[in-house]
Amino acid sequence: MIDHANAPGPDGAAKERIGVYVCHCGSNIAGTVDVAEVREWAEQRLAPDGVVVARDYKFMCSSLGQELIEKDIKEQGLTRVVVAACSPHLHEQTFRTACQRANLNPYLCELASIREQVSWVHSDKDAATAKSKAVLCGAVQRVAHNEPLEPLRVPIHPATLVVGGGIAGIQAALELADAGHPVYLVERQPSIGGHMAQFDKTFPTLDCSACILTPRMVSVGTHPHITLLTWSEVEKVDGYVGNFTATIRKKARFINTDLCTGCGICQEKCPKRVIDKEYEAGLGYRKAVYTPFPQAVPKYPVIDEPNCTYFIKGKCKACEKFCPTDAIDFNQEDELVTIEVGNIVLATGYDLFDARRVSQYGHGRLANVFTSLEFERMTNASGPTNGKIVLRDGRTTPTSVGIIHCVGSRDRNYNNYCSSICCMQSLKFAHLVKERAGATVYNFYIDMRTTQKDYDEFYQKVLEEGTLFIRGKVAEVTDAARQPGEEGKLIIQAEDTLAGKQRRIPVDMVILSAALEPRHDAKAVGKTFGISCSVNGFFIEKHPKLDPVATMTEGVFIAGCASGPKDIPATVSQGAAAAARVLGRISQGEIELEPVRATIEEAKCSGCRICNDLCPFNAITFIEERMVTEINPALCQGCGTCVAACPAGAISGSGFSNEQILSQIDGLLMLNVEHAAAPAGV
Amino acid sequence: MTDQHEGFDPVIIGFTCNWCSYRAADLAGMARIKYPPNVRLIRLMCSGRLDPTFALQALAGGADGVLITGCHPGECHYLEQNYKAMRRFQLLRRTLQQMGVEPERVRLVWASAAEGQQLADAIAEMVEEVRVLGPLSWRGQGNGGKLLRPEAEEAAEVGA
Amino acid sequence: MSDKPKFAMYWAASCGGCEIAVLNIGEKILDVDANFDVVFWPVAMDAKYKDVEAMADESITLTFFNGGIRNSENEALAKLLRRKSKILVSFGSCACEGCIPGLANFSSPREVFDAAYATVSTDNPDGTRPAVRVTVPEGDLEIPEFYPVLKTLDQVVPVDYYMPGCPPESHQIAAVIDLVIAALKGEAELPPPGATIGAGDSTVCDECPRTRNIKKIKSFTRIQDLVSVDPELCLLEQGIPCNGPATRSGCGALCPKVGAQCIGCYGAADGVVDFGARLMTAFASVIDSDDPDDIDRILDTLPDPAGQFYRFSLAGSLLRAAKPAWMASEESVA
Amino acid sequence: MKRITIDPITRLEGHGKIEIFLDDEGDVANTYFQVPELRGFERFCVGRPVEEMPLLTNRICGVCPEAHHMAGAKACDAVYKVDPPRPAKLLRELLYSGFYFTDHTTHFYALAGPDFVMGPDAPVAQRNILGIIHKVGLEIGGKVIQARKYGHAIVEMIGGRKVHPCTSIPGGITKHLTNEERDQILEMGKWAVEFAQFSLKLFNDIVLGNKTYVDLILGDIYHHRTYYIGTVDDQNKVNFYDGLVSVMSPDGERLGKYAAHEYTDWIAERVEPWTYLKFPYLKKVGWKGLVDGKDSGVYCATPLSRLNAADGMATPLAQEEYERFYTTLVPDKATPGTKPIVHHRLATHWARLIELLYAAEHIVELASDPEITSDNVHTVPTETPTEGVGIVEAPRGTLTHHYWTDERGVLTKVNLVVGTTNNYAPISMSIKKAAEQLITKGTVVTEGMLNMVEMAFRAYDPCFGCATHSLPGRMPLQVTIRDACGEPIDVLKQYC
Repeated sequence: MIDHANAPGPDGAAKERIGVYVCHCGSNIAGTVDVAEVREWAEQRLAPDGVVVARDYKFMCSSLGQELIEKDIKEQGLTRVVVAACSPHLHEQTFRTACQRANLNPYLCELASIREQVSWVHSDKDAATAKSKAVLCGAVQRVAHNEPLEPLRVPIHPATLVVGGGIAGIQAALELADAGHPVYLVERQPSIGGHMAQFDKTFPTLDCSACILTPRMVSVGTHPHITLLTWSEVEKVDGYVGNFTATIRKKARFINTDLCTGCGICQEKCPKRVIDKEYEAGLGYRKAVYTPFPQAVPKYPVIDEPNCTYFIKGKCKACEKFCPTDAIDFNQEDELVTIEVGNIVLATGYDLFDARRVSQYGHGRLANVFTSLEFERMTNASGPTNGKIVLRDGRTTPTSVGIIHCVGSRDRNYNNYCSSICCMQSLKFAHLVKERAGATVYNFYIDMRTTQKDYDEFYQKVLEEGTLFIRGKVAEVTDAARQPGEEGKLIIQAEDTLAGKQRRIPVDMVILSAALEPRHDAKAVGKTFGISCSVNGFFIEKHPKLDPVATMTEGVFIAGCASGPKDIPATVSQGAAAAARVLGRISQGEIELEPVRATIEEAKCSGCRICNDLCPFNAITFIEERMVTEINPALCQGCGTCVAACPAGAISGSGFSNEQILSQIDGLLMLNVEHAAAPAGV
Repeated sequence: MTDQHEGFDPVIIGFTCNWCSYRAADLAGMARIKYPPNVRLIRLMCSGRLDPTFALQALAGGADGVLITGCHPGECHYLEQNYKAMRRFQLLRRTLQQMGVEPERVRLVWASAAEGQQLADAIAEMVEEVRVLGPLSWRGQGNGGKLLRPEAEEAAEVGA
Repeated sequence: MSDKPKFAMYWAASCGGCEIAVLNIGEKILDVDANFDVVFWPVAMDAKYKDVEAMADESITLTFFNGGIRNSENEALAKLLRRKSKILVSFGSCACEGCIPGLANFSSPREVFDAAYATVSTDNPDGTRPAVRVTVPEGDLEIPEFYPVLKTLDQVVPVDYYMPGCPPESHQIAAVIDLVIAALKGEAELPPPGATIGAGDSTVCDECPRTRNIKKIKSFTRIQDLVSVDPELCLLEQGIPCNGPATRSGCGALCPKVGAQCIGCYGAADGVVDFGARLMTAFASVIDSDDPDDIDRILDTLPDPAGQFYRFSLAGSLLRAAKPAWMASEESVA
Repeated sequence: MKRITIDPITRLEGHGKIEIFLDDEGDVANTYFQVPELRGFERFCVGRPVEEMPLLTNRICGVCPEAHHMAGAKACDAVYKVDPPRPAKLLRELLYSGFYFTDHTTHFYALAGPDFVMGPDAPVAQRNILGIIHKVGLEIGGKVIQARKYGHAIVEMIGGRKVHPCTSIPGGITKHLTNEERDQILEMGKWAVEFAQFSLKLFNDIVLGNKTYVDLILGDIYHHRTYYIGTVDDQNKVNFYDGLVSVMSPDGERLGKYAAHEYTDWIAERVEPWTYLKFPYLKKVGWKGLVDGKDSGVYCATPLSRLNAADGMATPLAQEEYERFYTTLVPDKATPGTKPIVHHRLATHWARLIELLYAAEHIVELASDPEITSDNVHTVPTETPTEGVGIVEAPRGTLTHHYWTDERGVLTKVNLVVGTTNNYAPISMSIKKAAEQLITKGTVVTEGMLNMVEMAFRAYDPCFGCATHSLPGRMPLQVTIRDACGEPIDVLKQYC
């Protein structure tokens, strides 16, 4: 039953002693609200609710105004304070600190916003004054139910878990390790390096990707502070900021890494050739036992169980026969390791858009339609064609090449967003084709986006090289010749929006600049780590501009393409930024958490499990043994959704309790003041 | 219809999310956007905190309407809690309709921190529509009409 | 009369089930007889209003009051017994929250009359309606007028304890009687005024043997439409709108145990302001969709939300009655 | 004109108020029995899902919730045009027999018993069940409590709860019976048969063995020649749960039998402005006001009526008693083609005990049925719900539930003809007759007269809020005697 917030007990004395302070804010409030009347009204009509002193002052937030409050707390023995002034987002902290100085718990102070919500938005002085009274009345009713709260302090474990061994993860790991803190770097693939390891040249400088990446990979592999867990995946994360426990599955390599020297003999001897869909994007072959690429880190190969003859037929073991160090171990099994970390950096990267989905562009149907990644491998000196640009037949050099931008990006049917790297990548391709095949190059683009340092210069350069640019979306790519000169060619049908006409351009080769998409399992991964994905499917930052590498979950950070398409420089700086945020936490040693959070009264909890699916931060867990639900205070973010949901009323939310809010409602409706006026019910 | 409720000035209780709609209200203030003074706002951390009890308490207490606001779908500060607010709201509104409360009196408005104008417009619109509907019949029934113990009763009278 | 503590039990607008429940405590009834002077219990013994009126204020130690307040006479007796009783127990769902008869608060008295006196089997060509005062050849006849809105006991007088249930389970009644007897002997503490007695602090799920998981509902199911009810699994998870999660424990989950959904007769758990709101938010929480239209589709499978949530507690809820009833009450007050 | 007001404690439900107007000679000019009882179920059930009706209508009466539960369930079956599997029907009927056993026991020992065992004019203090126990021995008290326990135990085993059972749903029932439960019920059933026989013996010895009582029973005060209705099986034997409603004329000719859905062809309810309760009557005969006889549509629905409307009882022992009942009370042979009819209201108590025996025997029968423990207890409805009527015999008369729903099975209209309502007219007549006999010029109205009026009530066991229906319950009465100016000259109170 909700009583009048602070109705006097039998002795006639209110439970709390409340001080009310009405701010003029110069003329900001006083200009529209009769401040003196509000104060006087509060003094008289709200006395029964515990108001013992009410003052108004020009600027409550000024040091003099604050001293006024502190003085009253000390001399009048106030137990609650209400300041009717501006929005709490402006000065709540100010007045709470003032209370703290006077040894009153800061959470026993309430603000009534009569500036943003009254004087600035209403012009009628009577109406504004009346509403001010209501707003103040609500705050007084509420504050009587406020409870002293203490912020939660949790220590920070110095180790960090970095998920994803692409350039973002590598960068973050190195920054942290170089600072002297232990890092666990978990990579799903047999080697770190990520997409960058597949590229040949990087725009706009055209320096070799391997040359700049490999050294970083090596230092990761050899770093004393970095524990590298490749061919591994994070299965489960428990705990909260500063104290996470992660369970990681190390998939069986069937290679004893203690014995393996990475000599590569097993790969020579292995009789089974497998099309390399991952690293070579399907253009080349690898063995059933393999390292993705020569400079792989770590150097140890893995045996590809589904393709290994021994695992299929039960005999072969060629690798075992020839291994000089007996490192092959067909009986090896998955291994679960659990680690303690204080923070987590998710650098899980992106998936490349499957160009076959745009069937009219013919990838997978028309032999000489390539995706950007296929082309990257083709141009790579150590790639399947040793860097030669040829058609699928592996011999013929194309004389004309069409490059289509925005395949799967900026397209209502697939992804609305811009993948941000395709323009530059396509320009890079155009340049490489010219350089290595001397072919005519057509670029089909919607808008040319070359915004970063030296990007547009690169664009100019490619223009000068004579690449032809056609502004417009490609309708289709077909091999159906309609007019002479089209036979045996791929015809690109597109609208030239500059020339304002349809065009058919016959070429030998088509390259599709496919979109960067969220990892197919991003949602599941997000759930594991208690963060969620935007409508596009990328992880959501805490704030897109001001806090781009943090998430809503304390202690979990994101870097690189996991939060959206980025080029290498942006990705690297995010890796470093995430590391910097983690370092900040570590050097704090402990972290303070807002005390606004939910708690369950176990005696009342019936274990109905209604609330169990409501918390996106995994703060709610069901204890089978006792058939009750528990809330982890450090994981709880204080949104109050479970409080509002509990059918038994067993969950309460500090700072925003039912009592506080219900009394505020009664106060806003002035039930306590006009109680006599209201009929006692029929 | 309107003349029937001559001089009727509705009171509406509004619930706001600390991260979006409450800031939208602040923004409206900073931009000096004017809207009718009939809505009195309460700040919650999230629209997900909105317990239907709050809406009922407001109506029983004499409010003529209840305005629930939160972040746009997909933009919840707490990831997805505004969806839960949406489910509750839809069920609350159905239930209240059976109780004779017109749907116009109970509404859900999404307002990001940038949408001060939109929030002000939504408020103005609602106030006018509720004004046309006229007053609700619940007049300060408060806590379901329960009586306190005699001493508390007297005290309450003193308080009045 | 001996100096034993005095006991009274009275029914206002009730169905008599509470009395049956008290009779069902069997031999315990003799303990009542042994420890109390039963001074007023119309159903069981002879006593007159004027006897009660003659008693000194607060001279009745314990009074069980069941039934809702439907008319002025119910209210008069409630006030009388409040004055005469030290401990007034709001006994049973009707007195505590209005119970099923409280569903009448969805409608105005006029609507109730029109429904009752115009049924297919009614022979009423000139639309006769009963009236409070009627003149017959021999003189005037009167029948009491009843309130447009059924009220709970604590809406007309302050109540010391609440004893929920429709009806309260006999073993709970026995326990309460034992407690009071012990307290009178100084062997036990009475709970603080306003407390709920003879029931649990948690909700029915606490006593329900069915297994529970995380709940996600794509549509609700009417019990008769369920081809086979899983005897082990939580009914709500099978789509059956079971009120167990929000309904106060104490009955022993009788209905779910026999495959029938909890309909909520024990009211809300401790400290809850509005029972219906708890059910509302519980059901909303298990809806498995983020799309407004899909949510509407799912809610369509719950044909009567207000009735589902306020089946027993409408009169005792925050709103207490639907708008038509309040309109009527405002008229009749005027 | 002088008027007498008999006014029980004013409760909304169960409140009966009697106005007796005397003419200037001091003879009874007219009597009005008013019931200010309006539940409004017909209104507030609209909008509810139909499957809730067996649960909602329970709460019409806490003494006979089982009756409403059953009528509701059967109406639901009809609404969905679904036929529950046989085991489900057996279970419902078993539950119902258990209930009848408890209910009839309570009524005989708590209410009717005292009048006969102690005598109608015995001191109030003794005229209650404790008095009986003192007179005929303590162990009876134990037996009575035992009997109530057993009946409730059966109800709870099948219905899930002692009061307000919850298991019957459209198309059947939610819970089947385990073998253990069946064995227990069988045991209780056998005990129940003995108890019923014992009760009949008690009645035989104490009542029929006592001339004054027999005269009282056969006396004219409690004699009304009305129609009688009651549900019978295809053998025209009394049945509580299912069958057709047989309508019997005062002369013992069967007017016909009607099925649930035909009830509106037979029954109509009269509205009078001075009471909330409606007066049902036989449409085919017509409303002639509160008078008895062959031409008046007034009918009666009680244990006595059920015996009168039937040709016998479905169980052997009960059948024996049935025959003894008629040979004793209607010695002279009935005219051929008709059956003997007992019009003496007080004989209802005997009839009730015969039903008690039948219920007990039936419990044993049902519990012995091999299918009673089958788990095939529910048929999922497939038809679109529309409209349906369910009828059962409540202890206090034929109970009719009539529902209309939309295609979702949500109620759009409800009609209830509640057990006690059936007897409103005859009760009013009994009151008038009792008044006429007992109040004549210069008669001083005495407490005895009050009890006589009461006994008139109690024969019907009226359930106006079931006030008159528990431990040693009595219809509370107040008689106000006013002189010609309407000034009270004497007030006789009993129970306030």
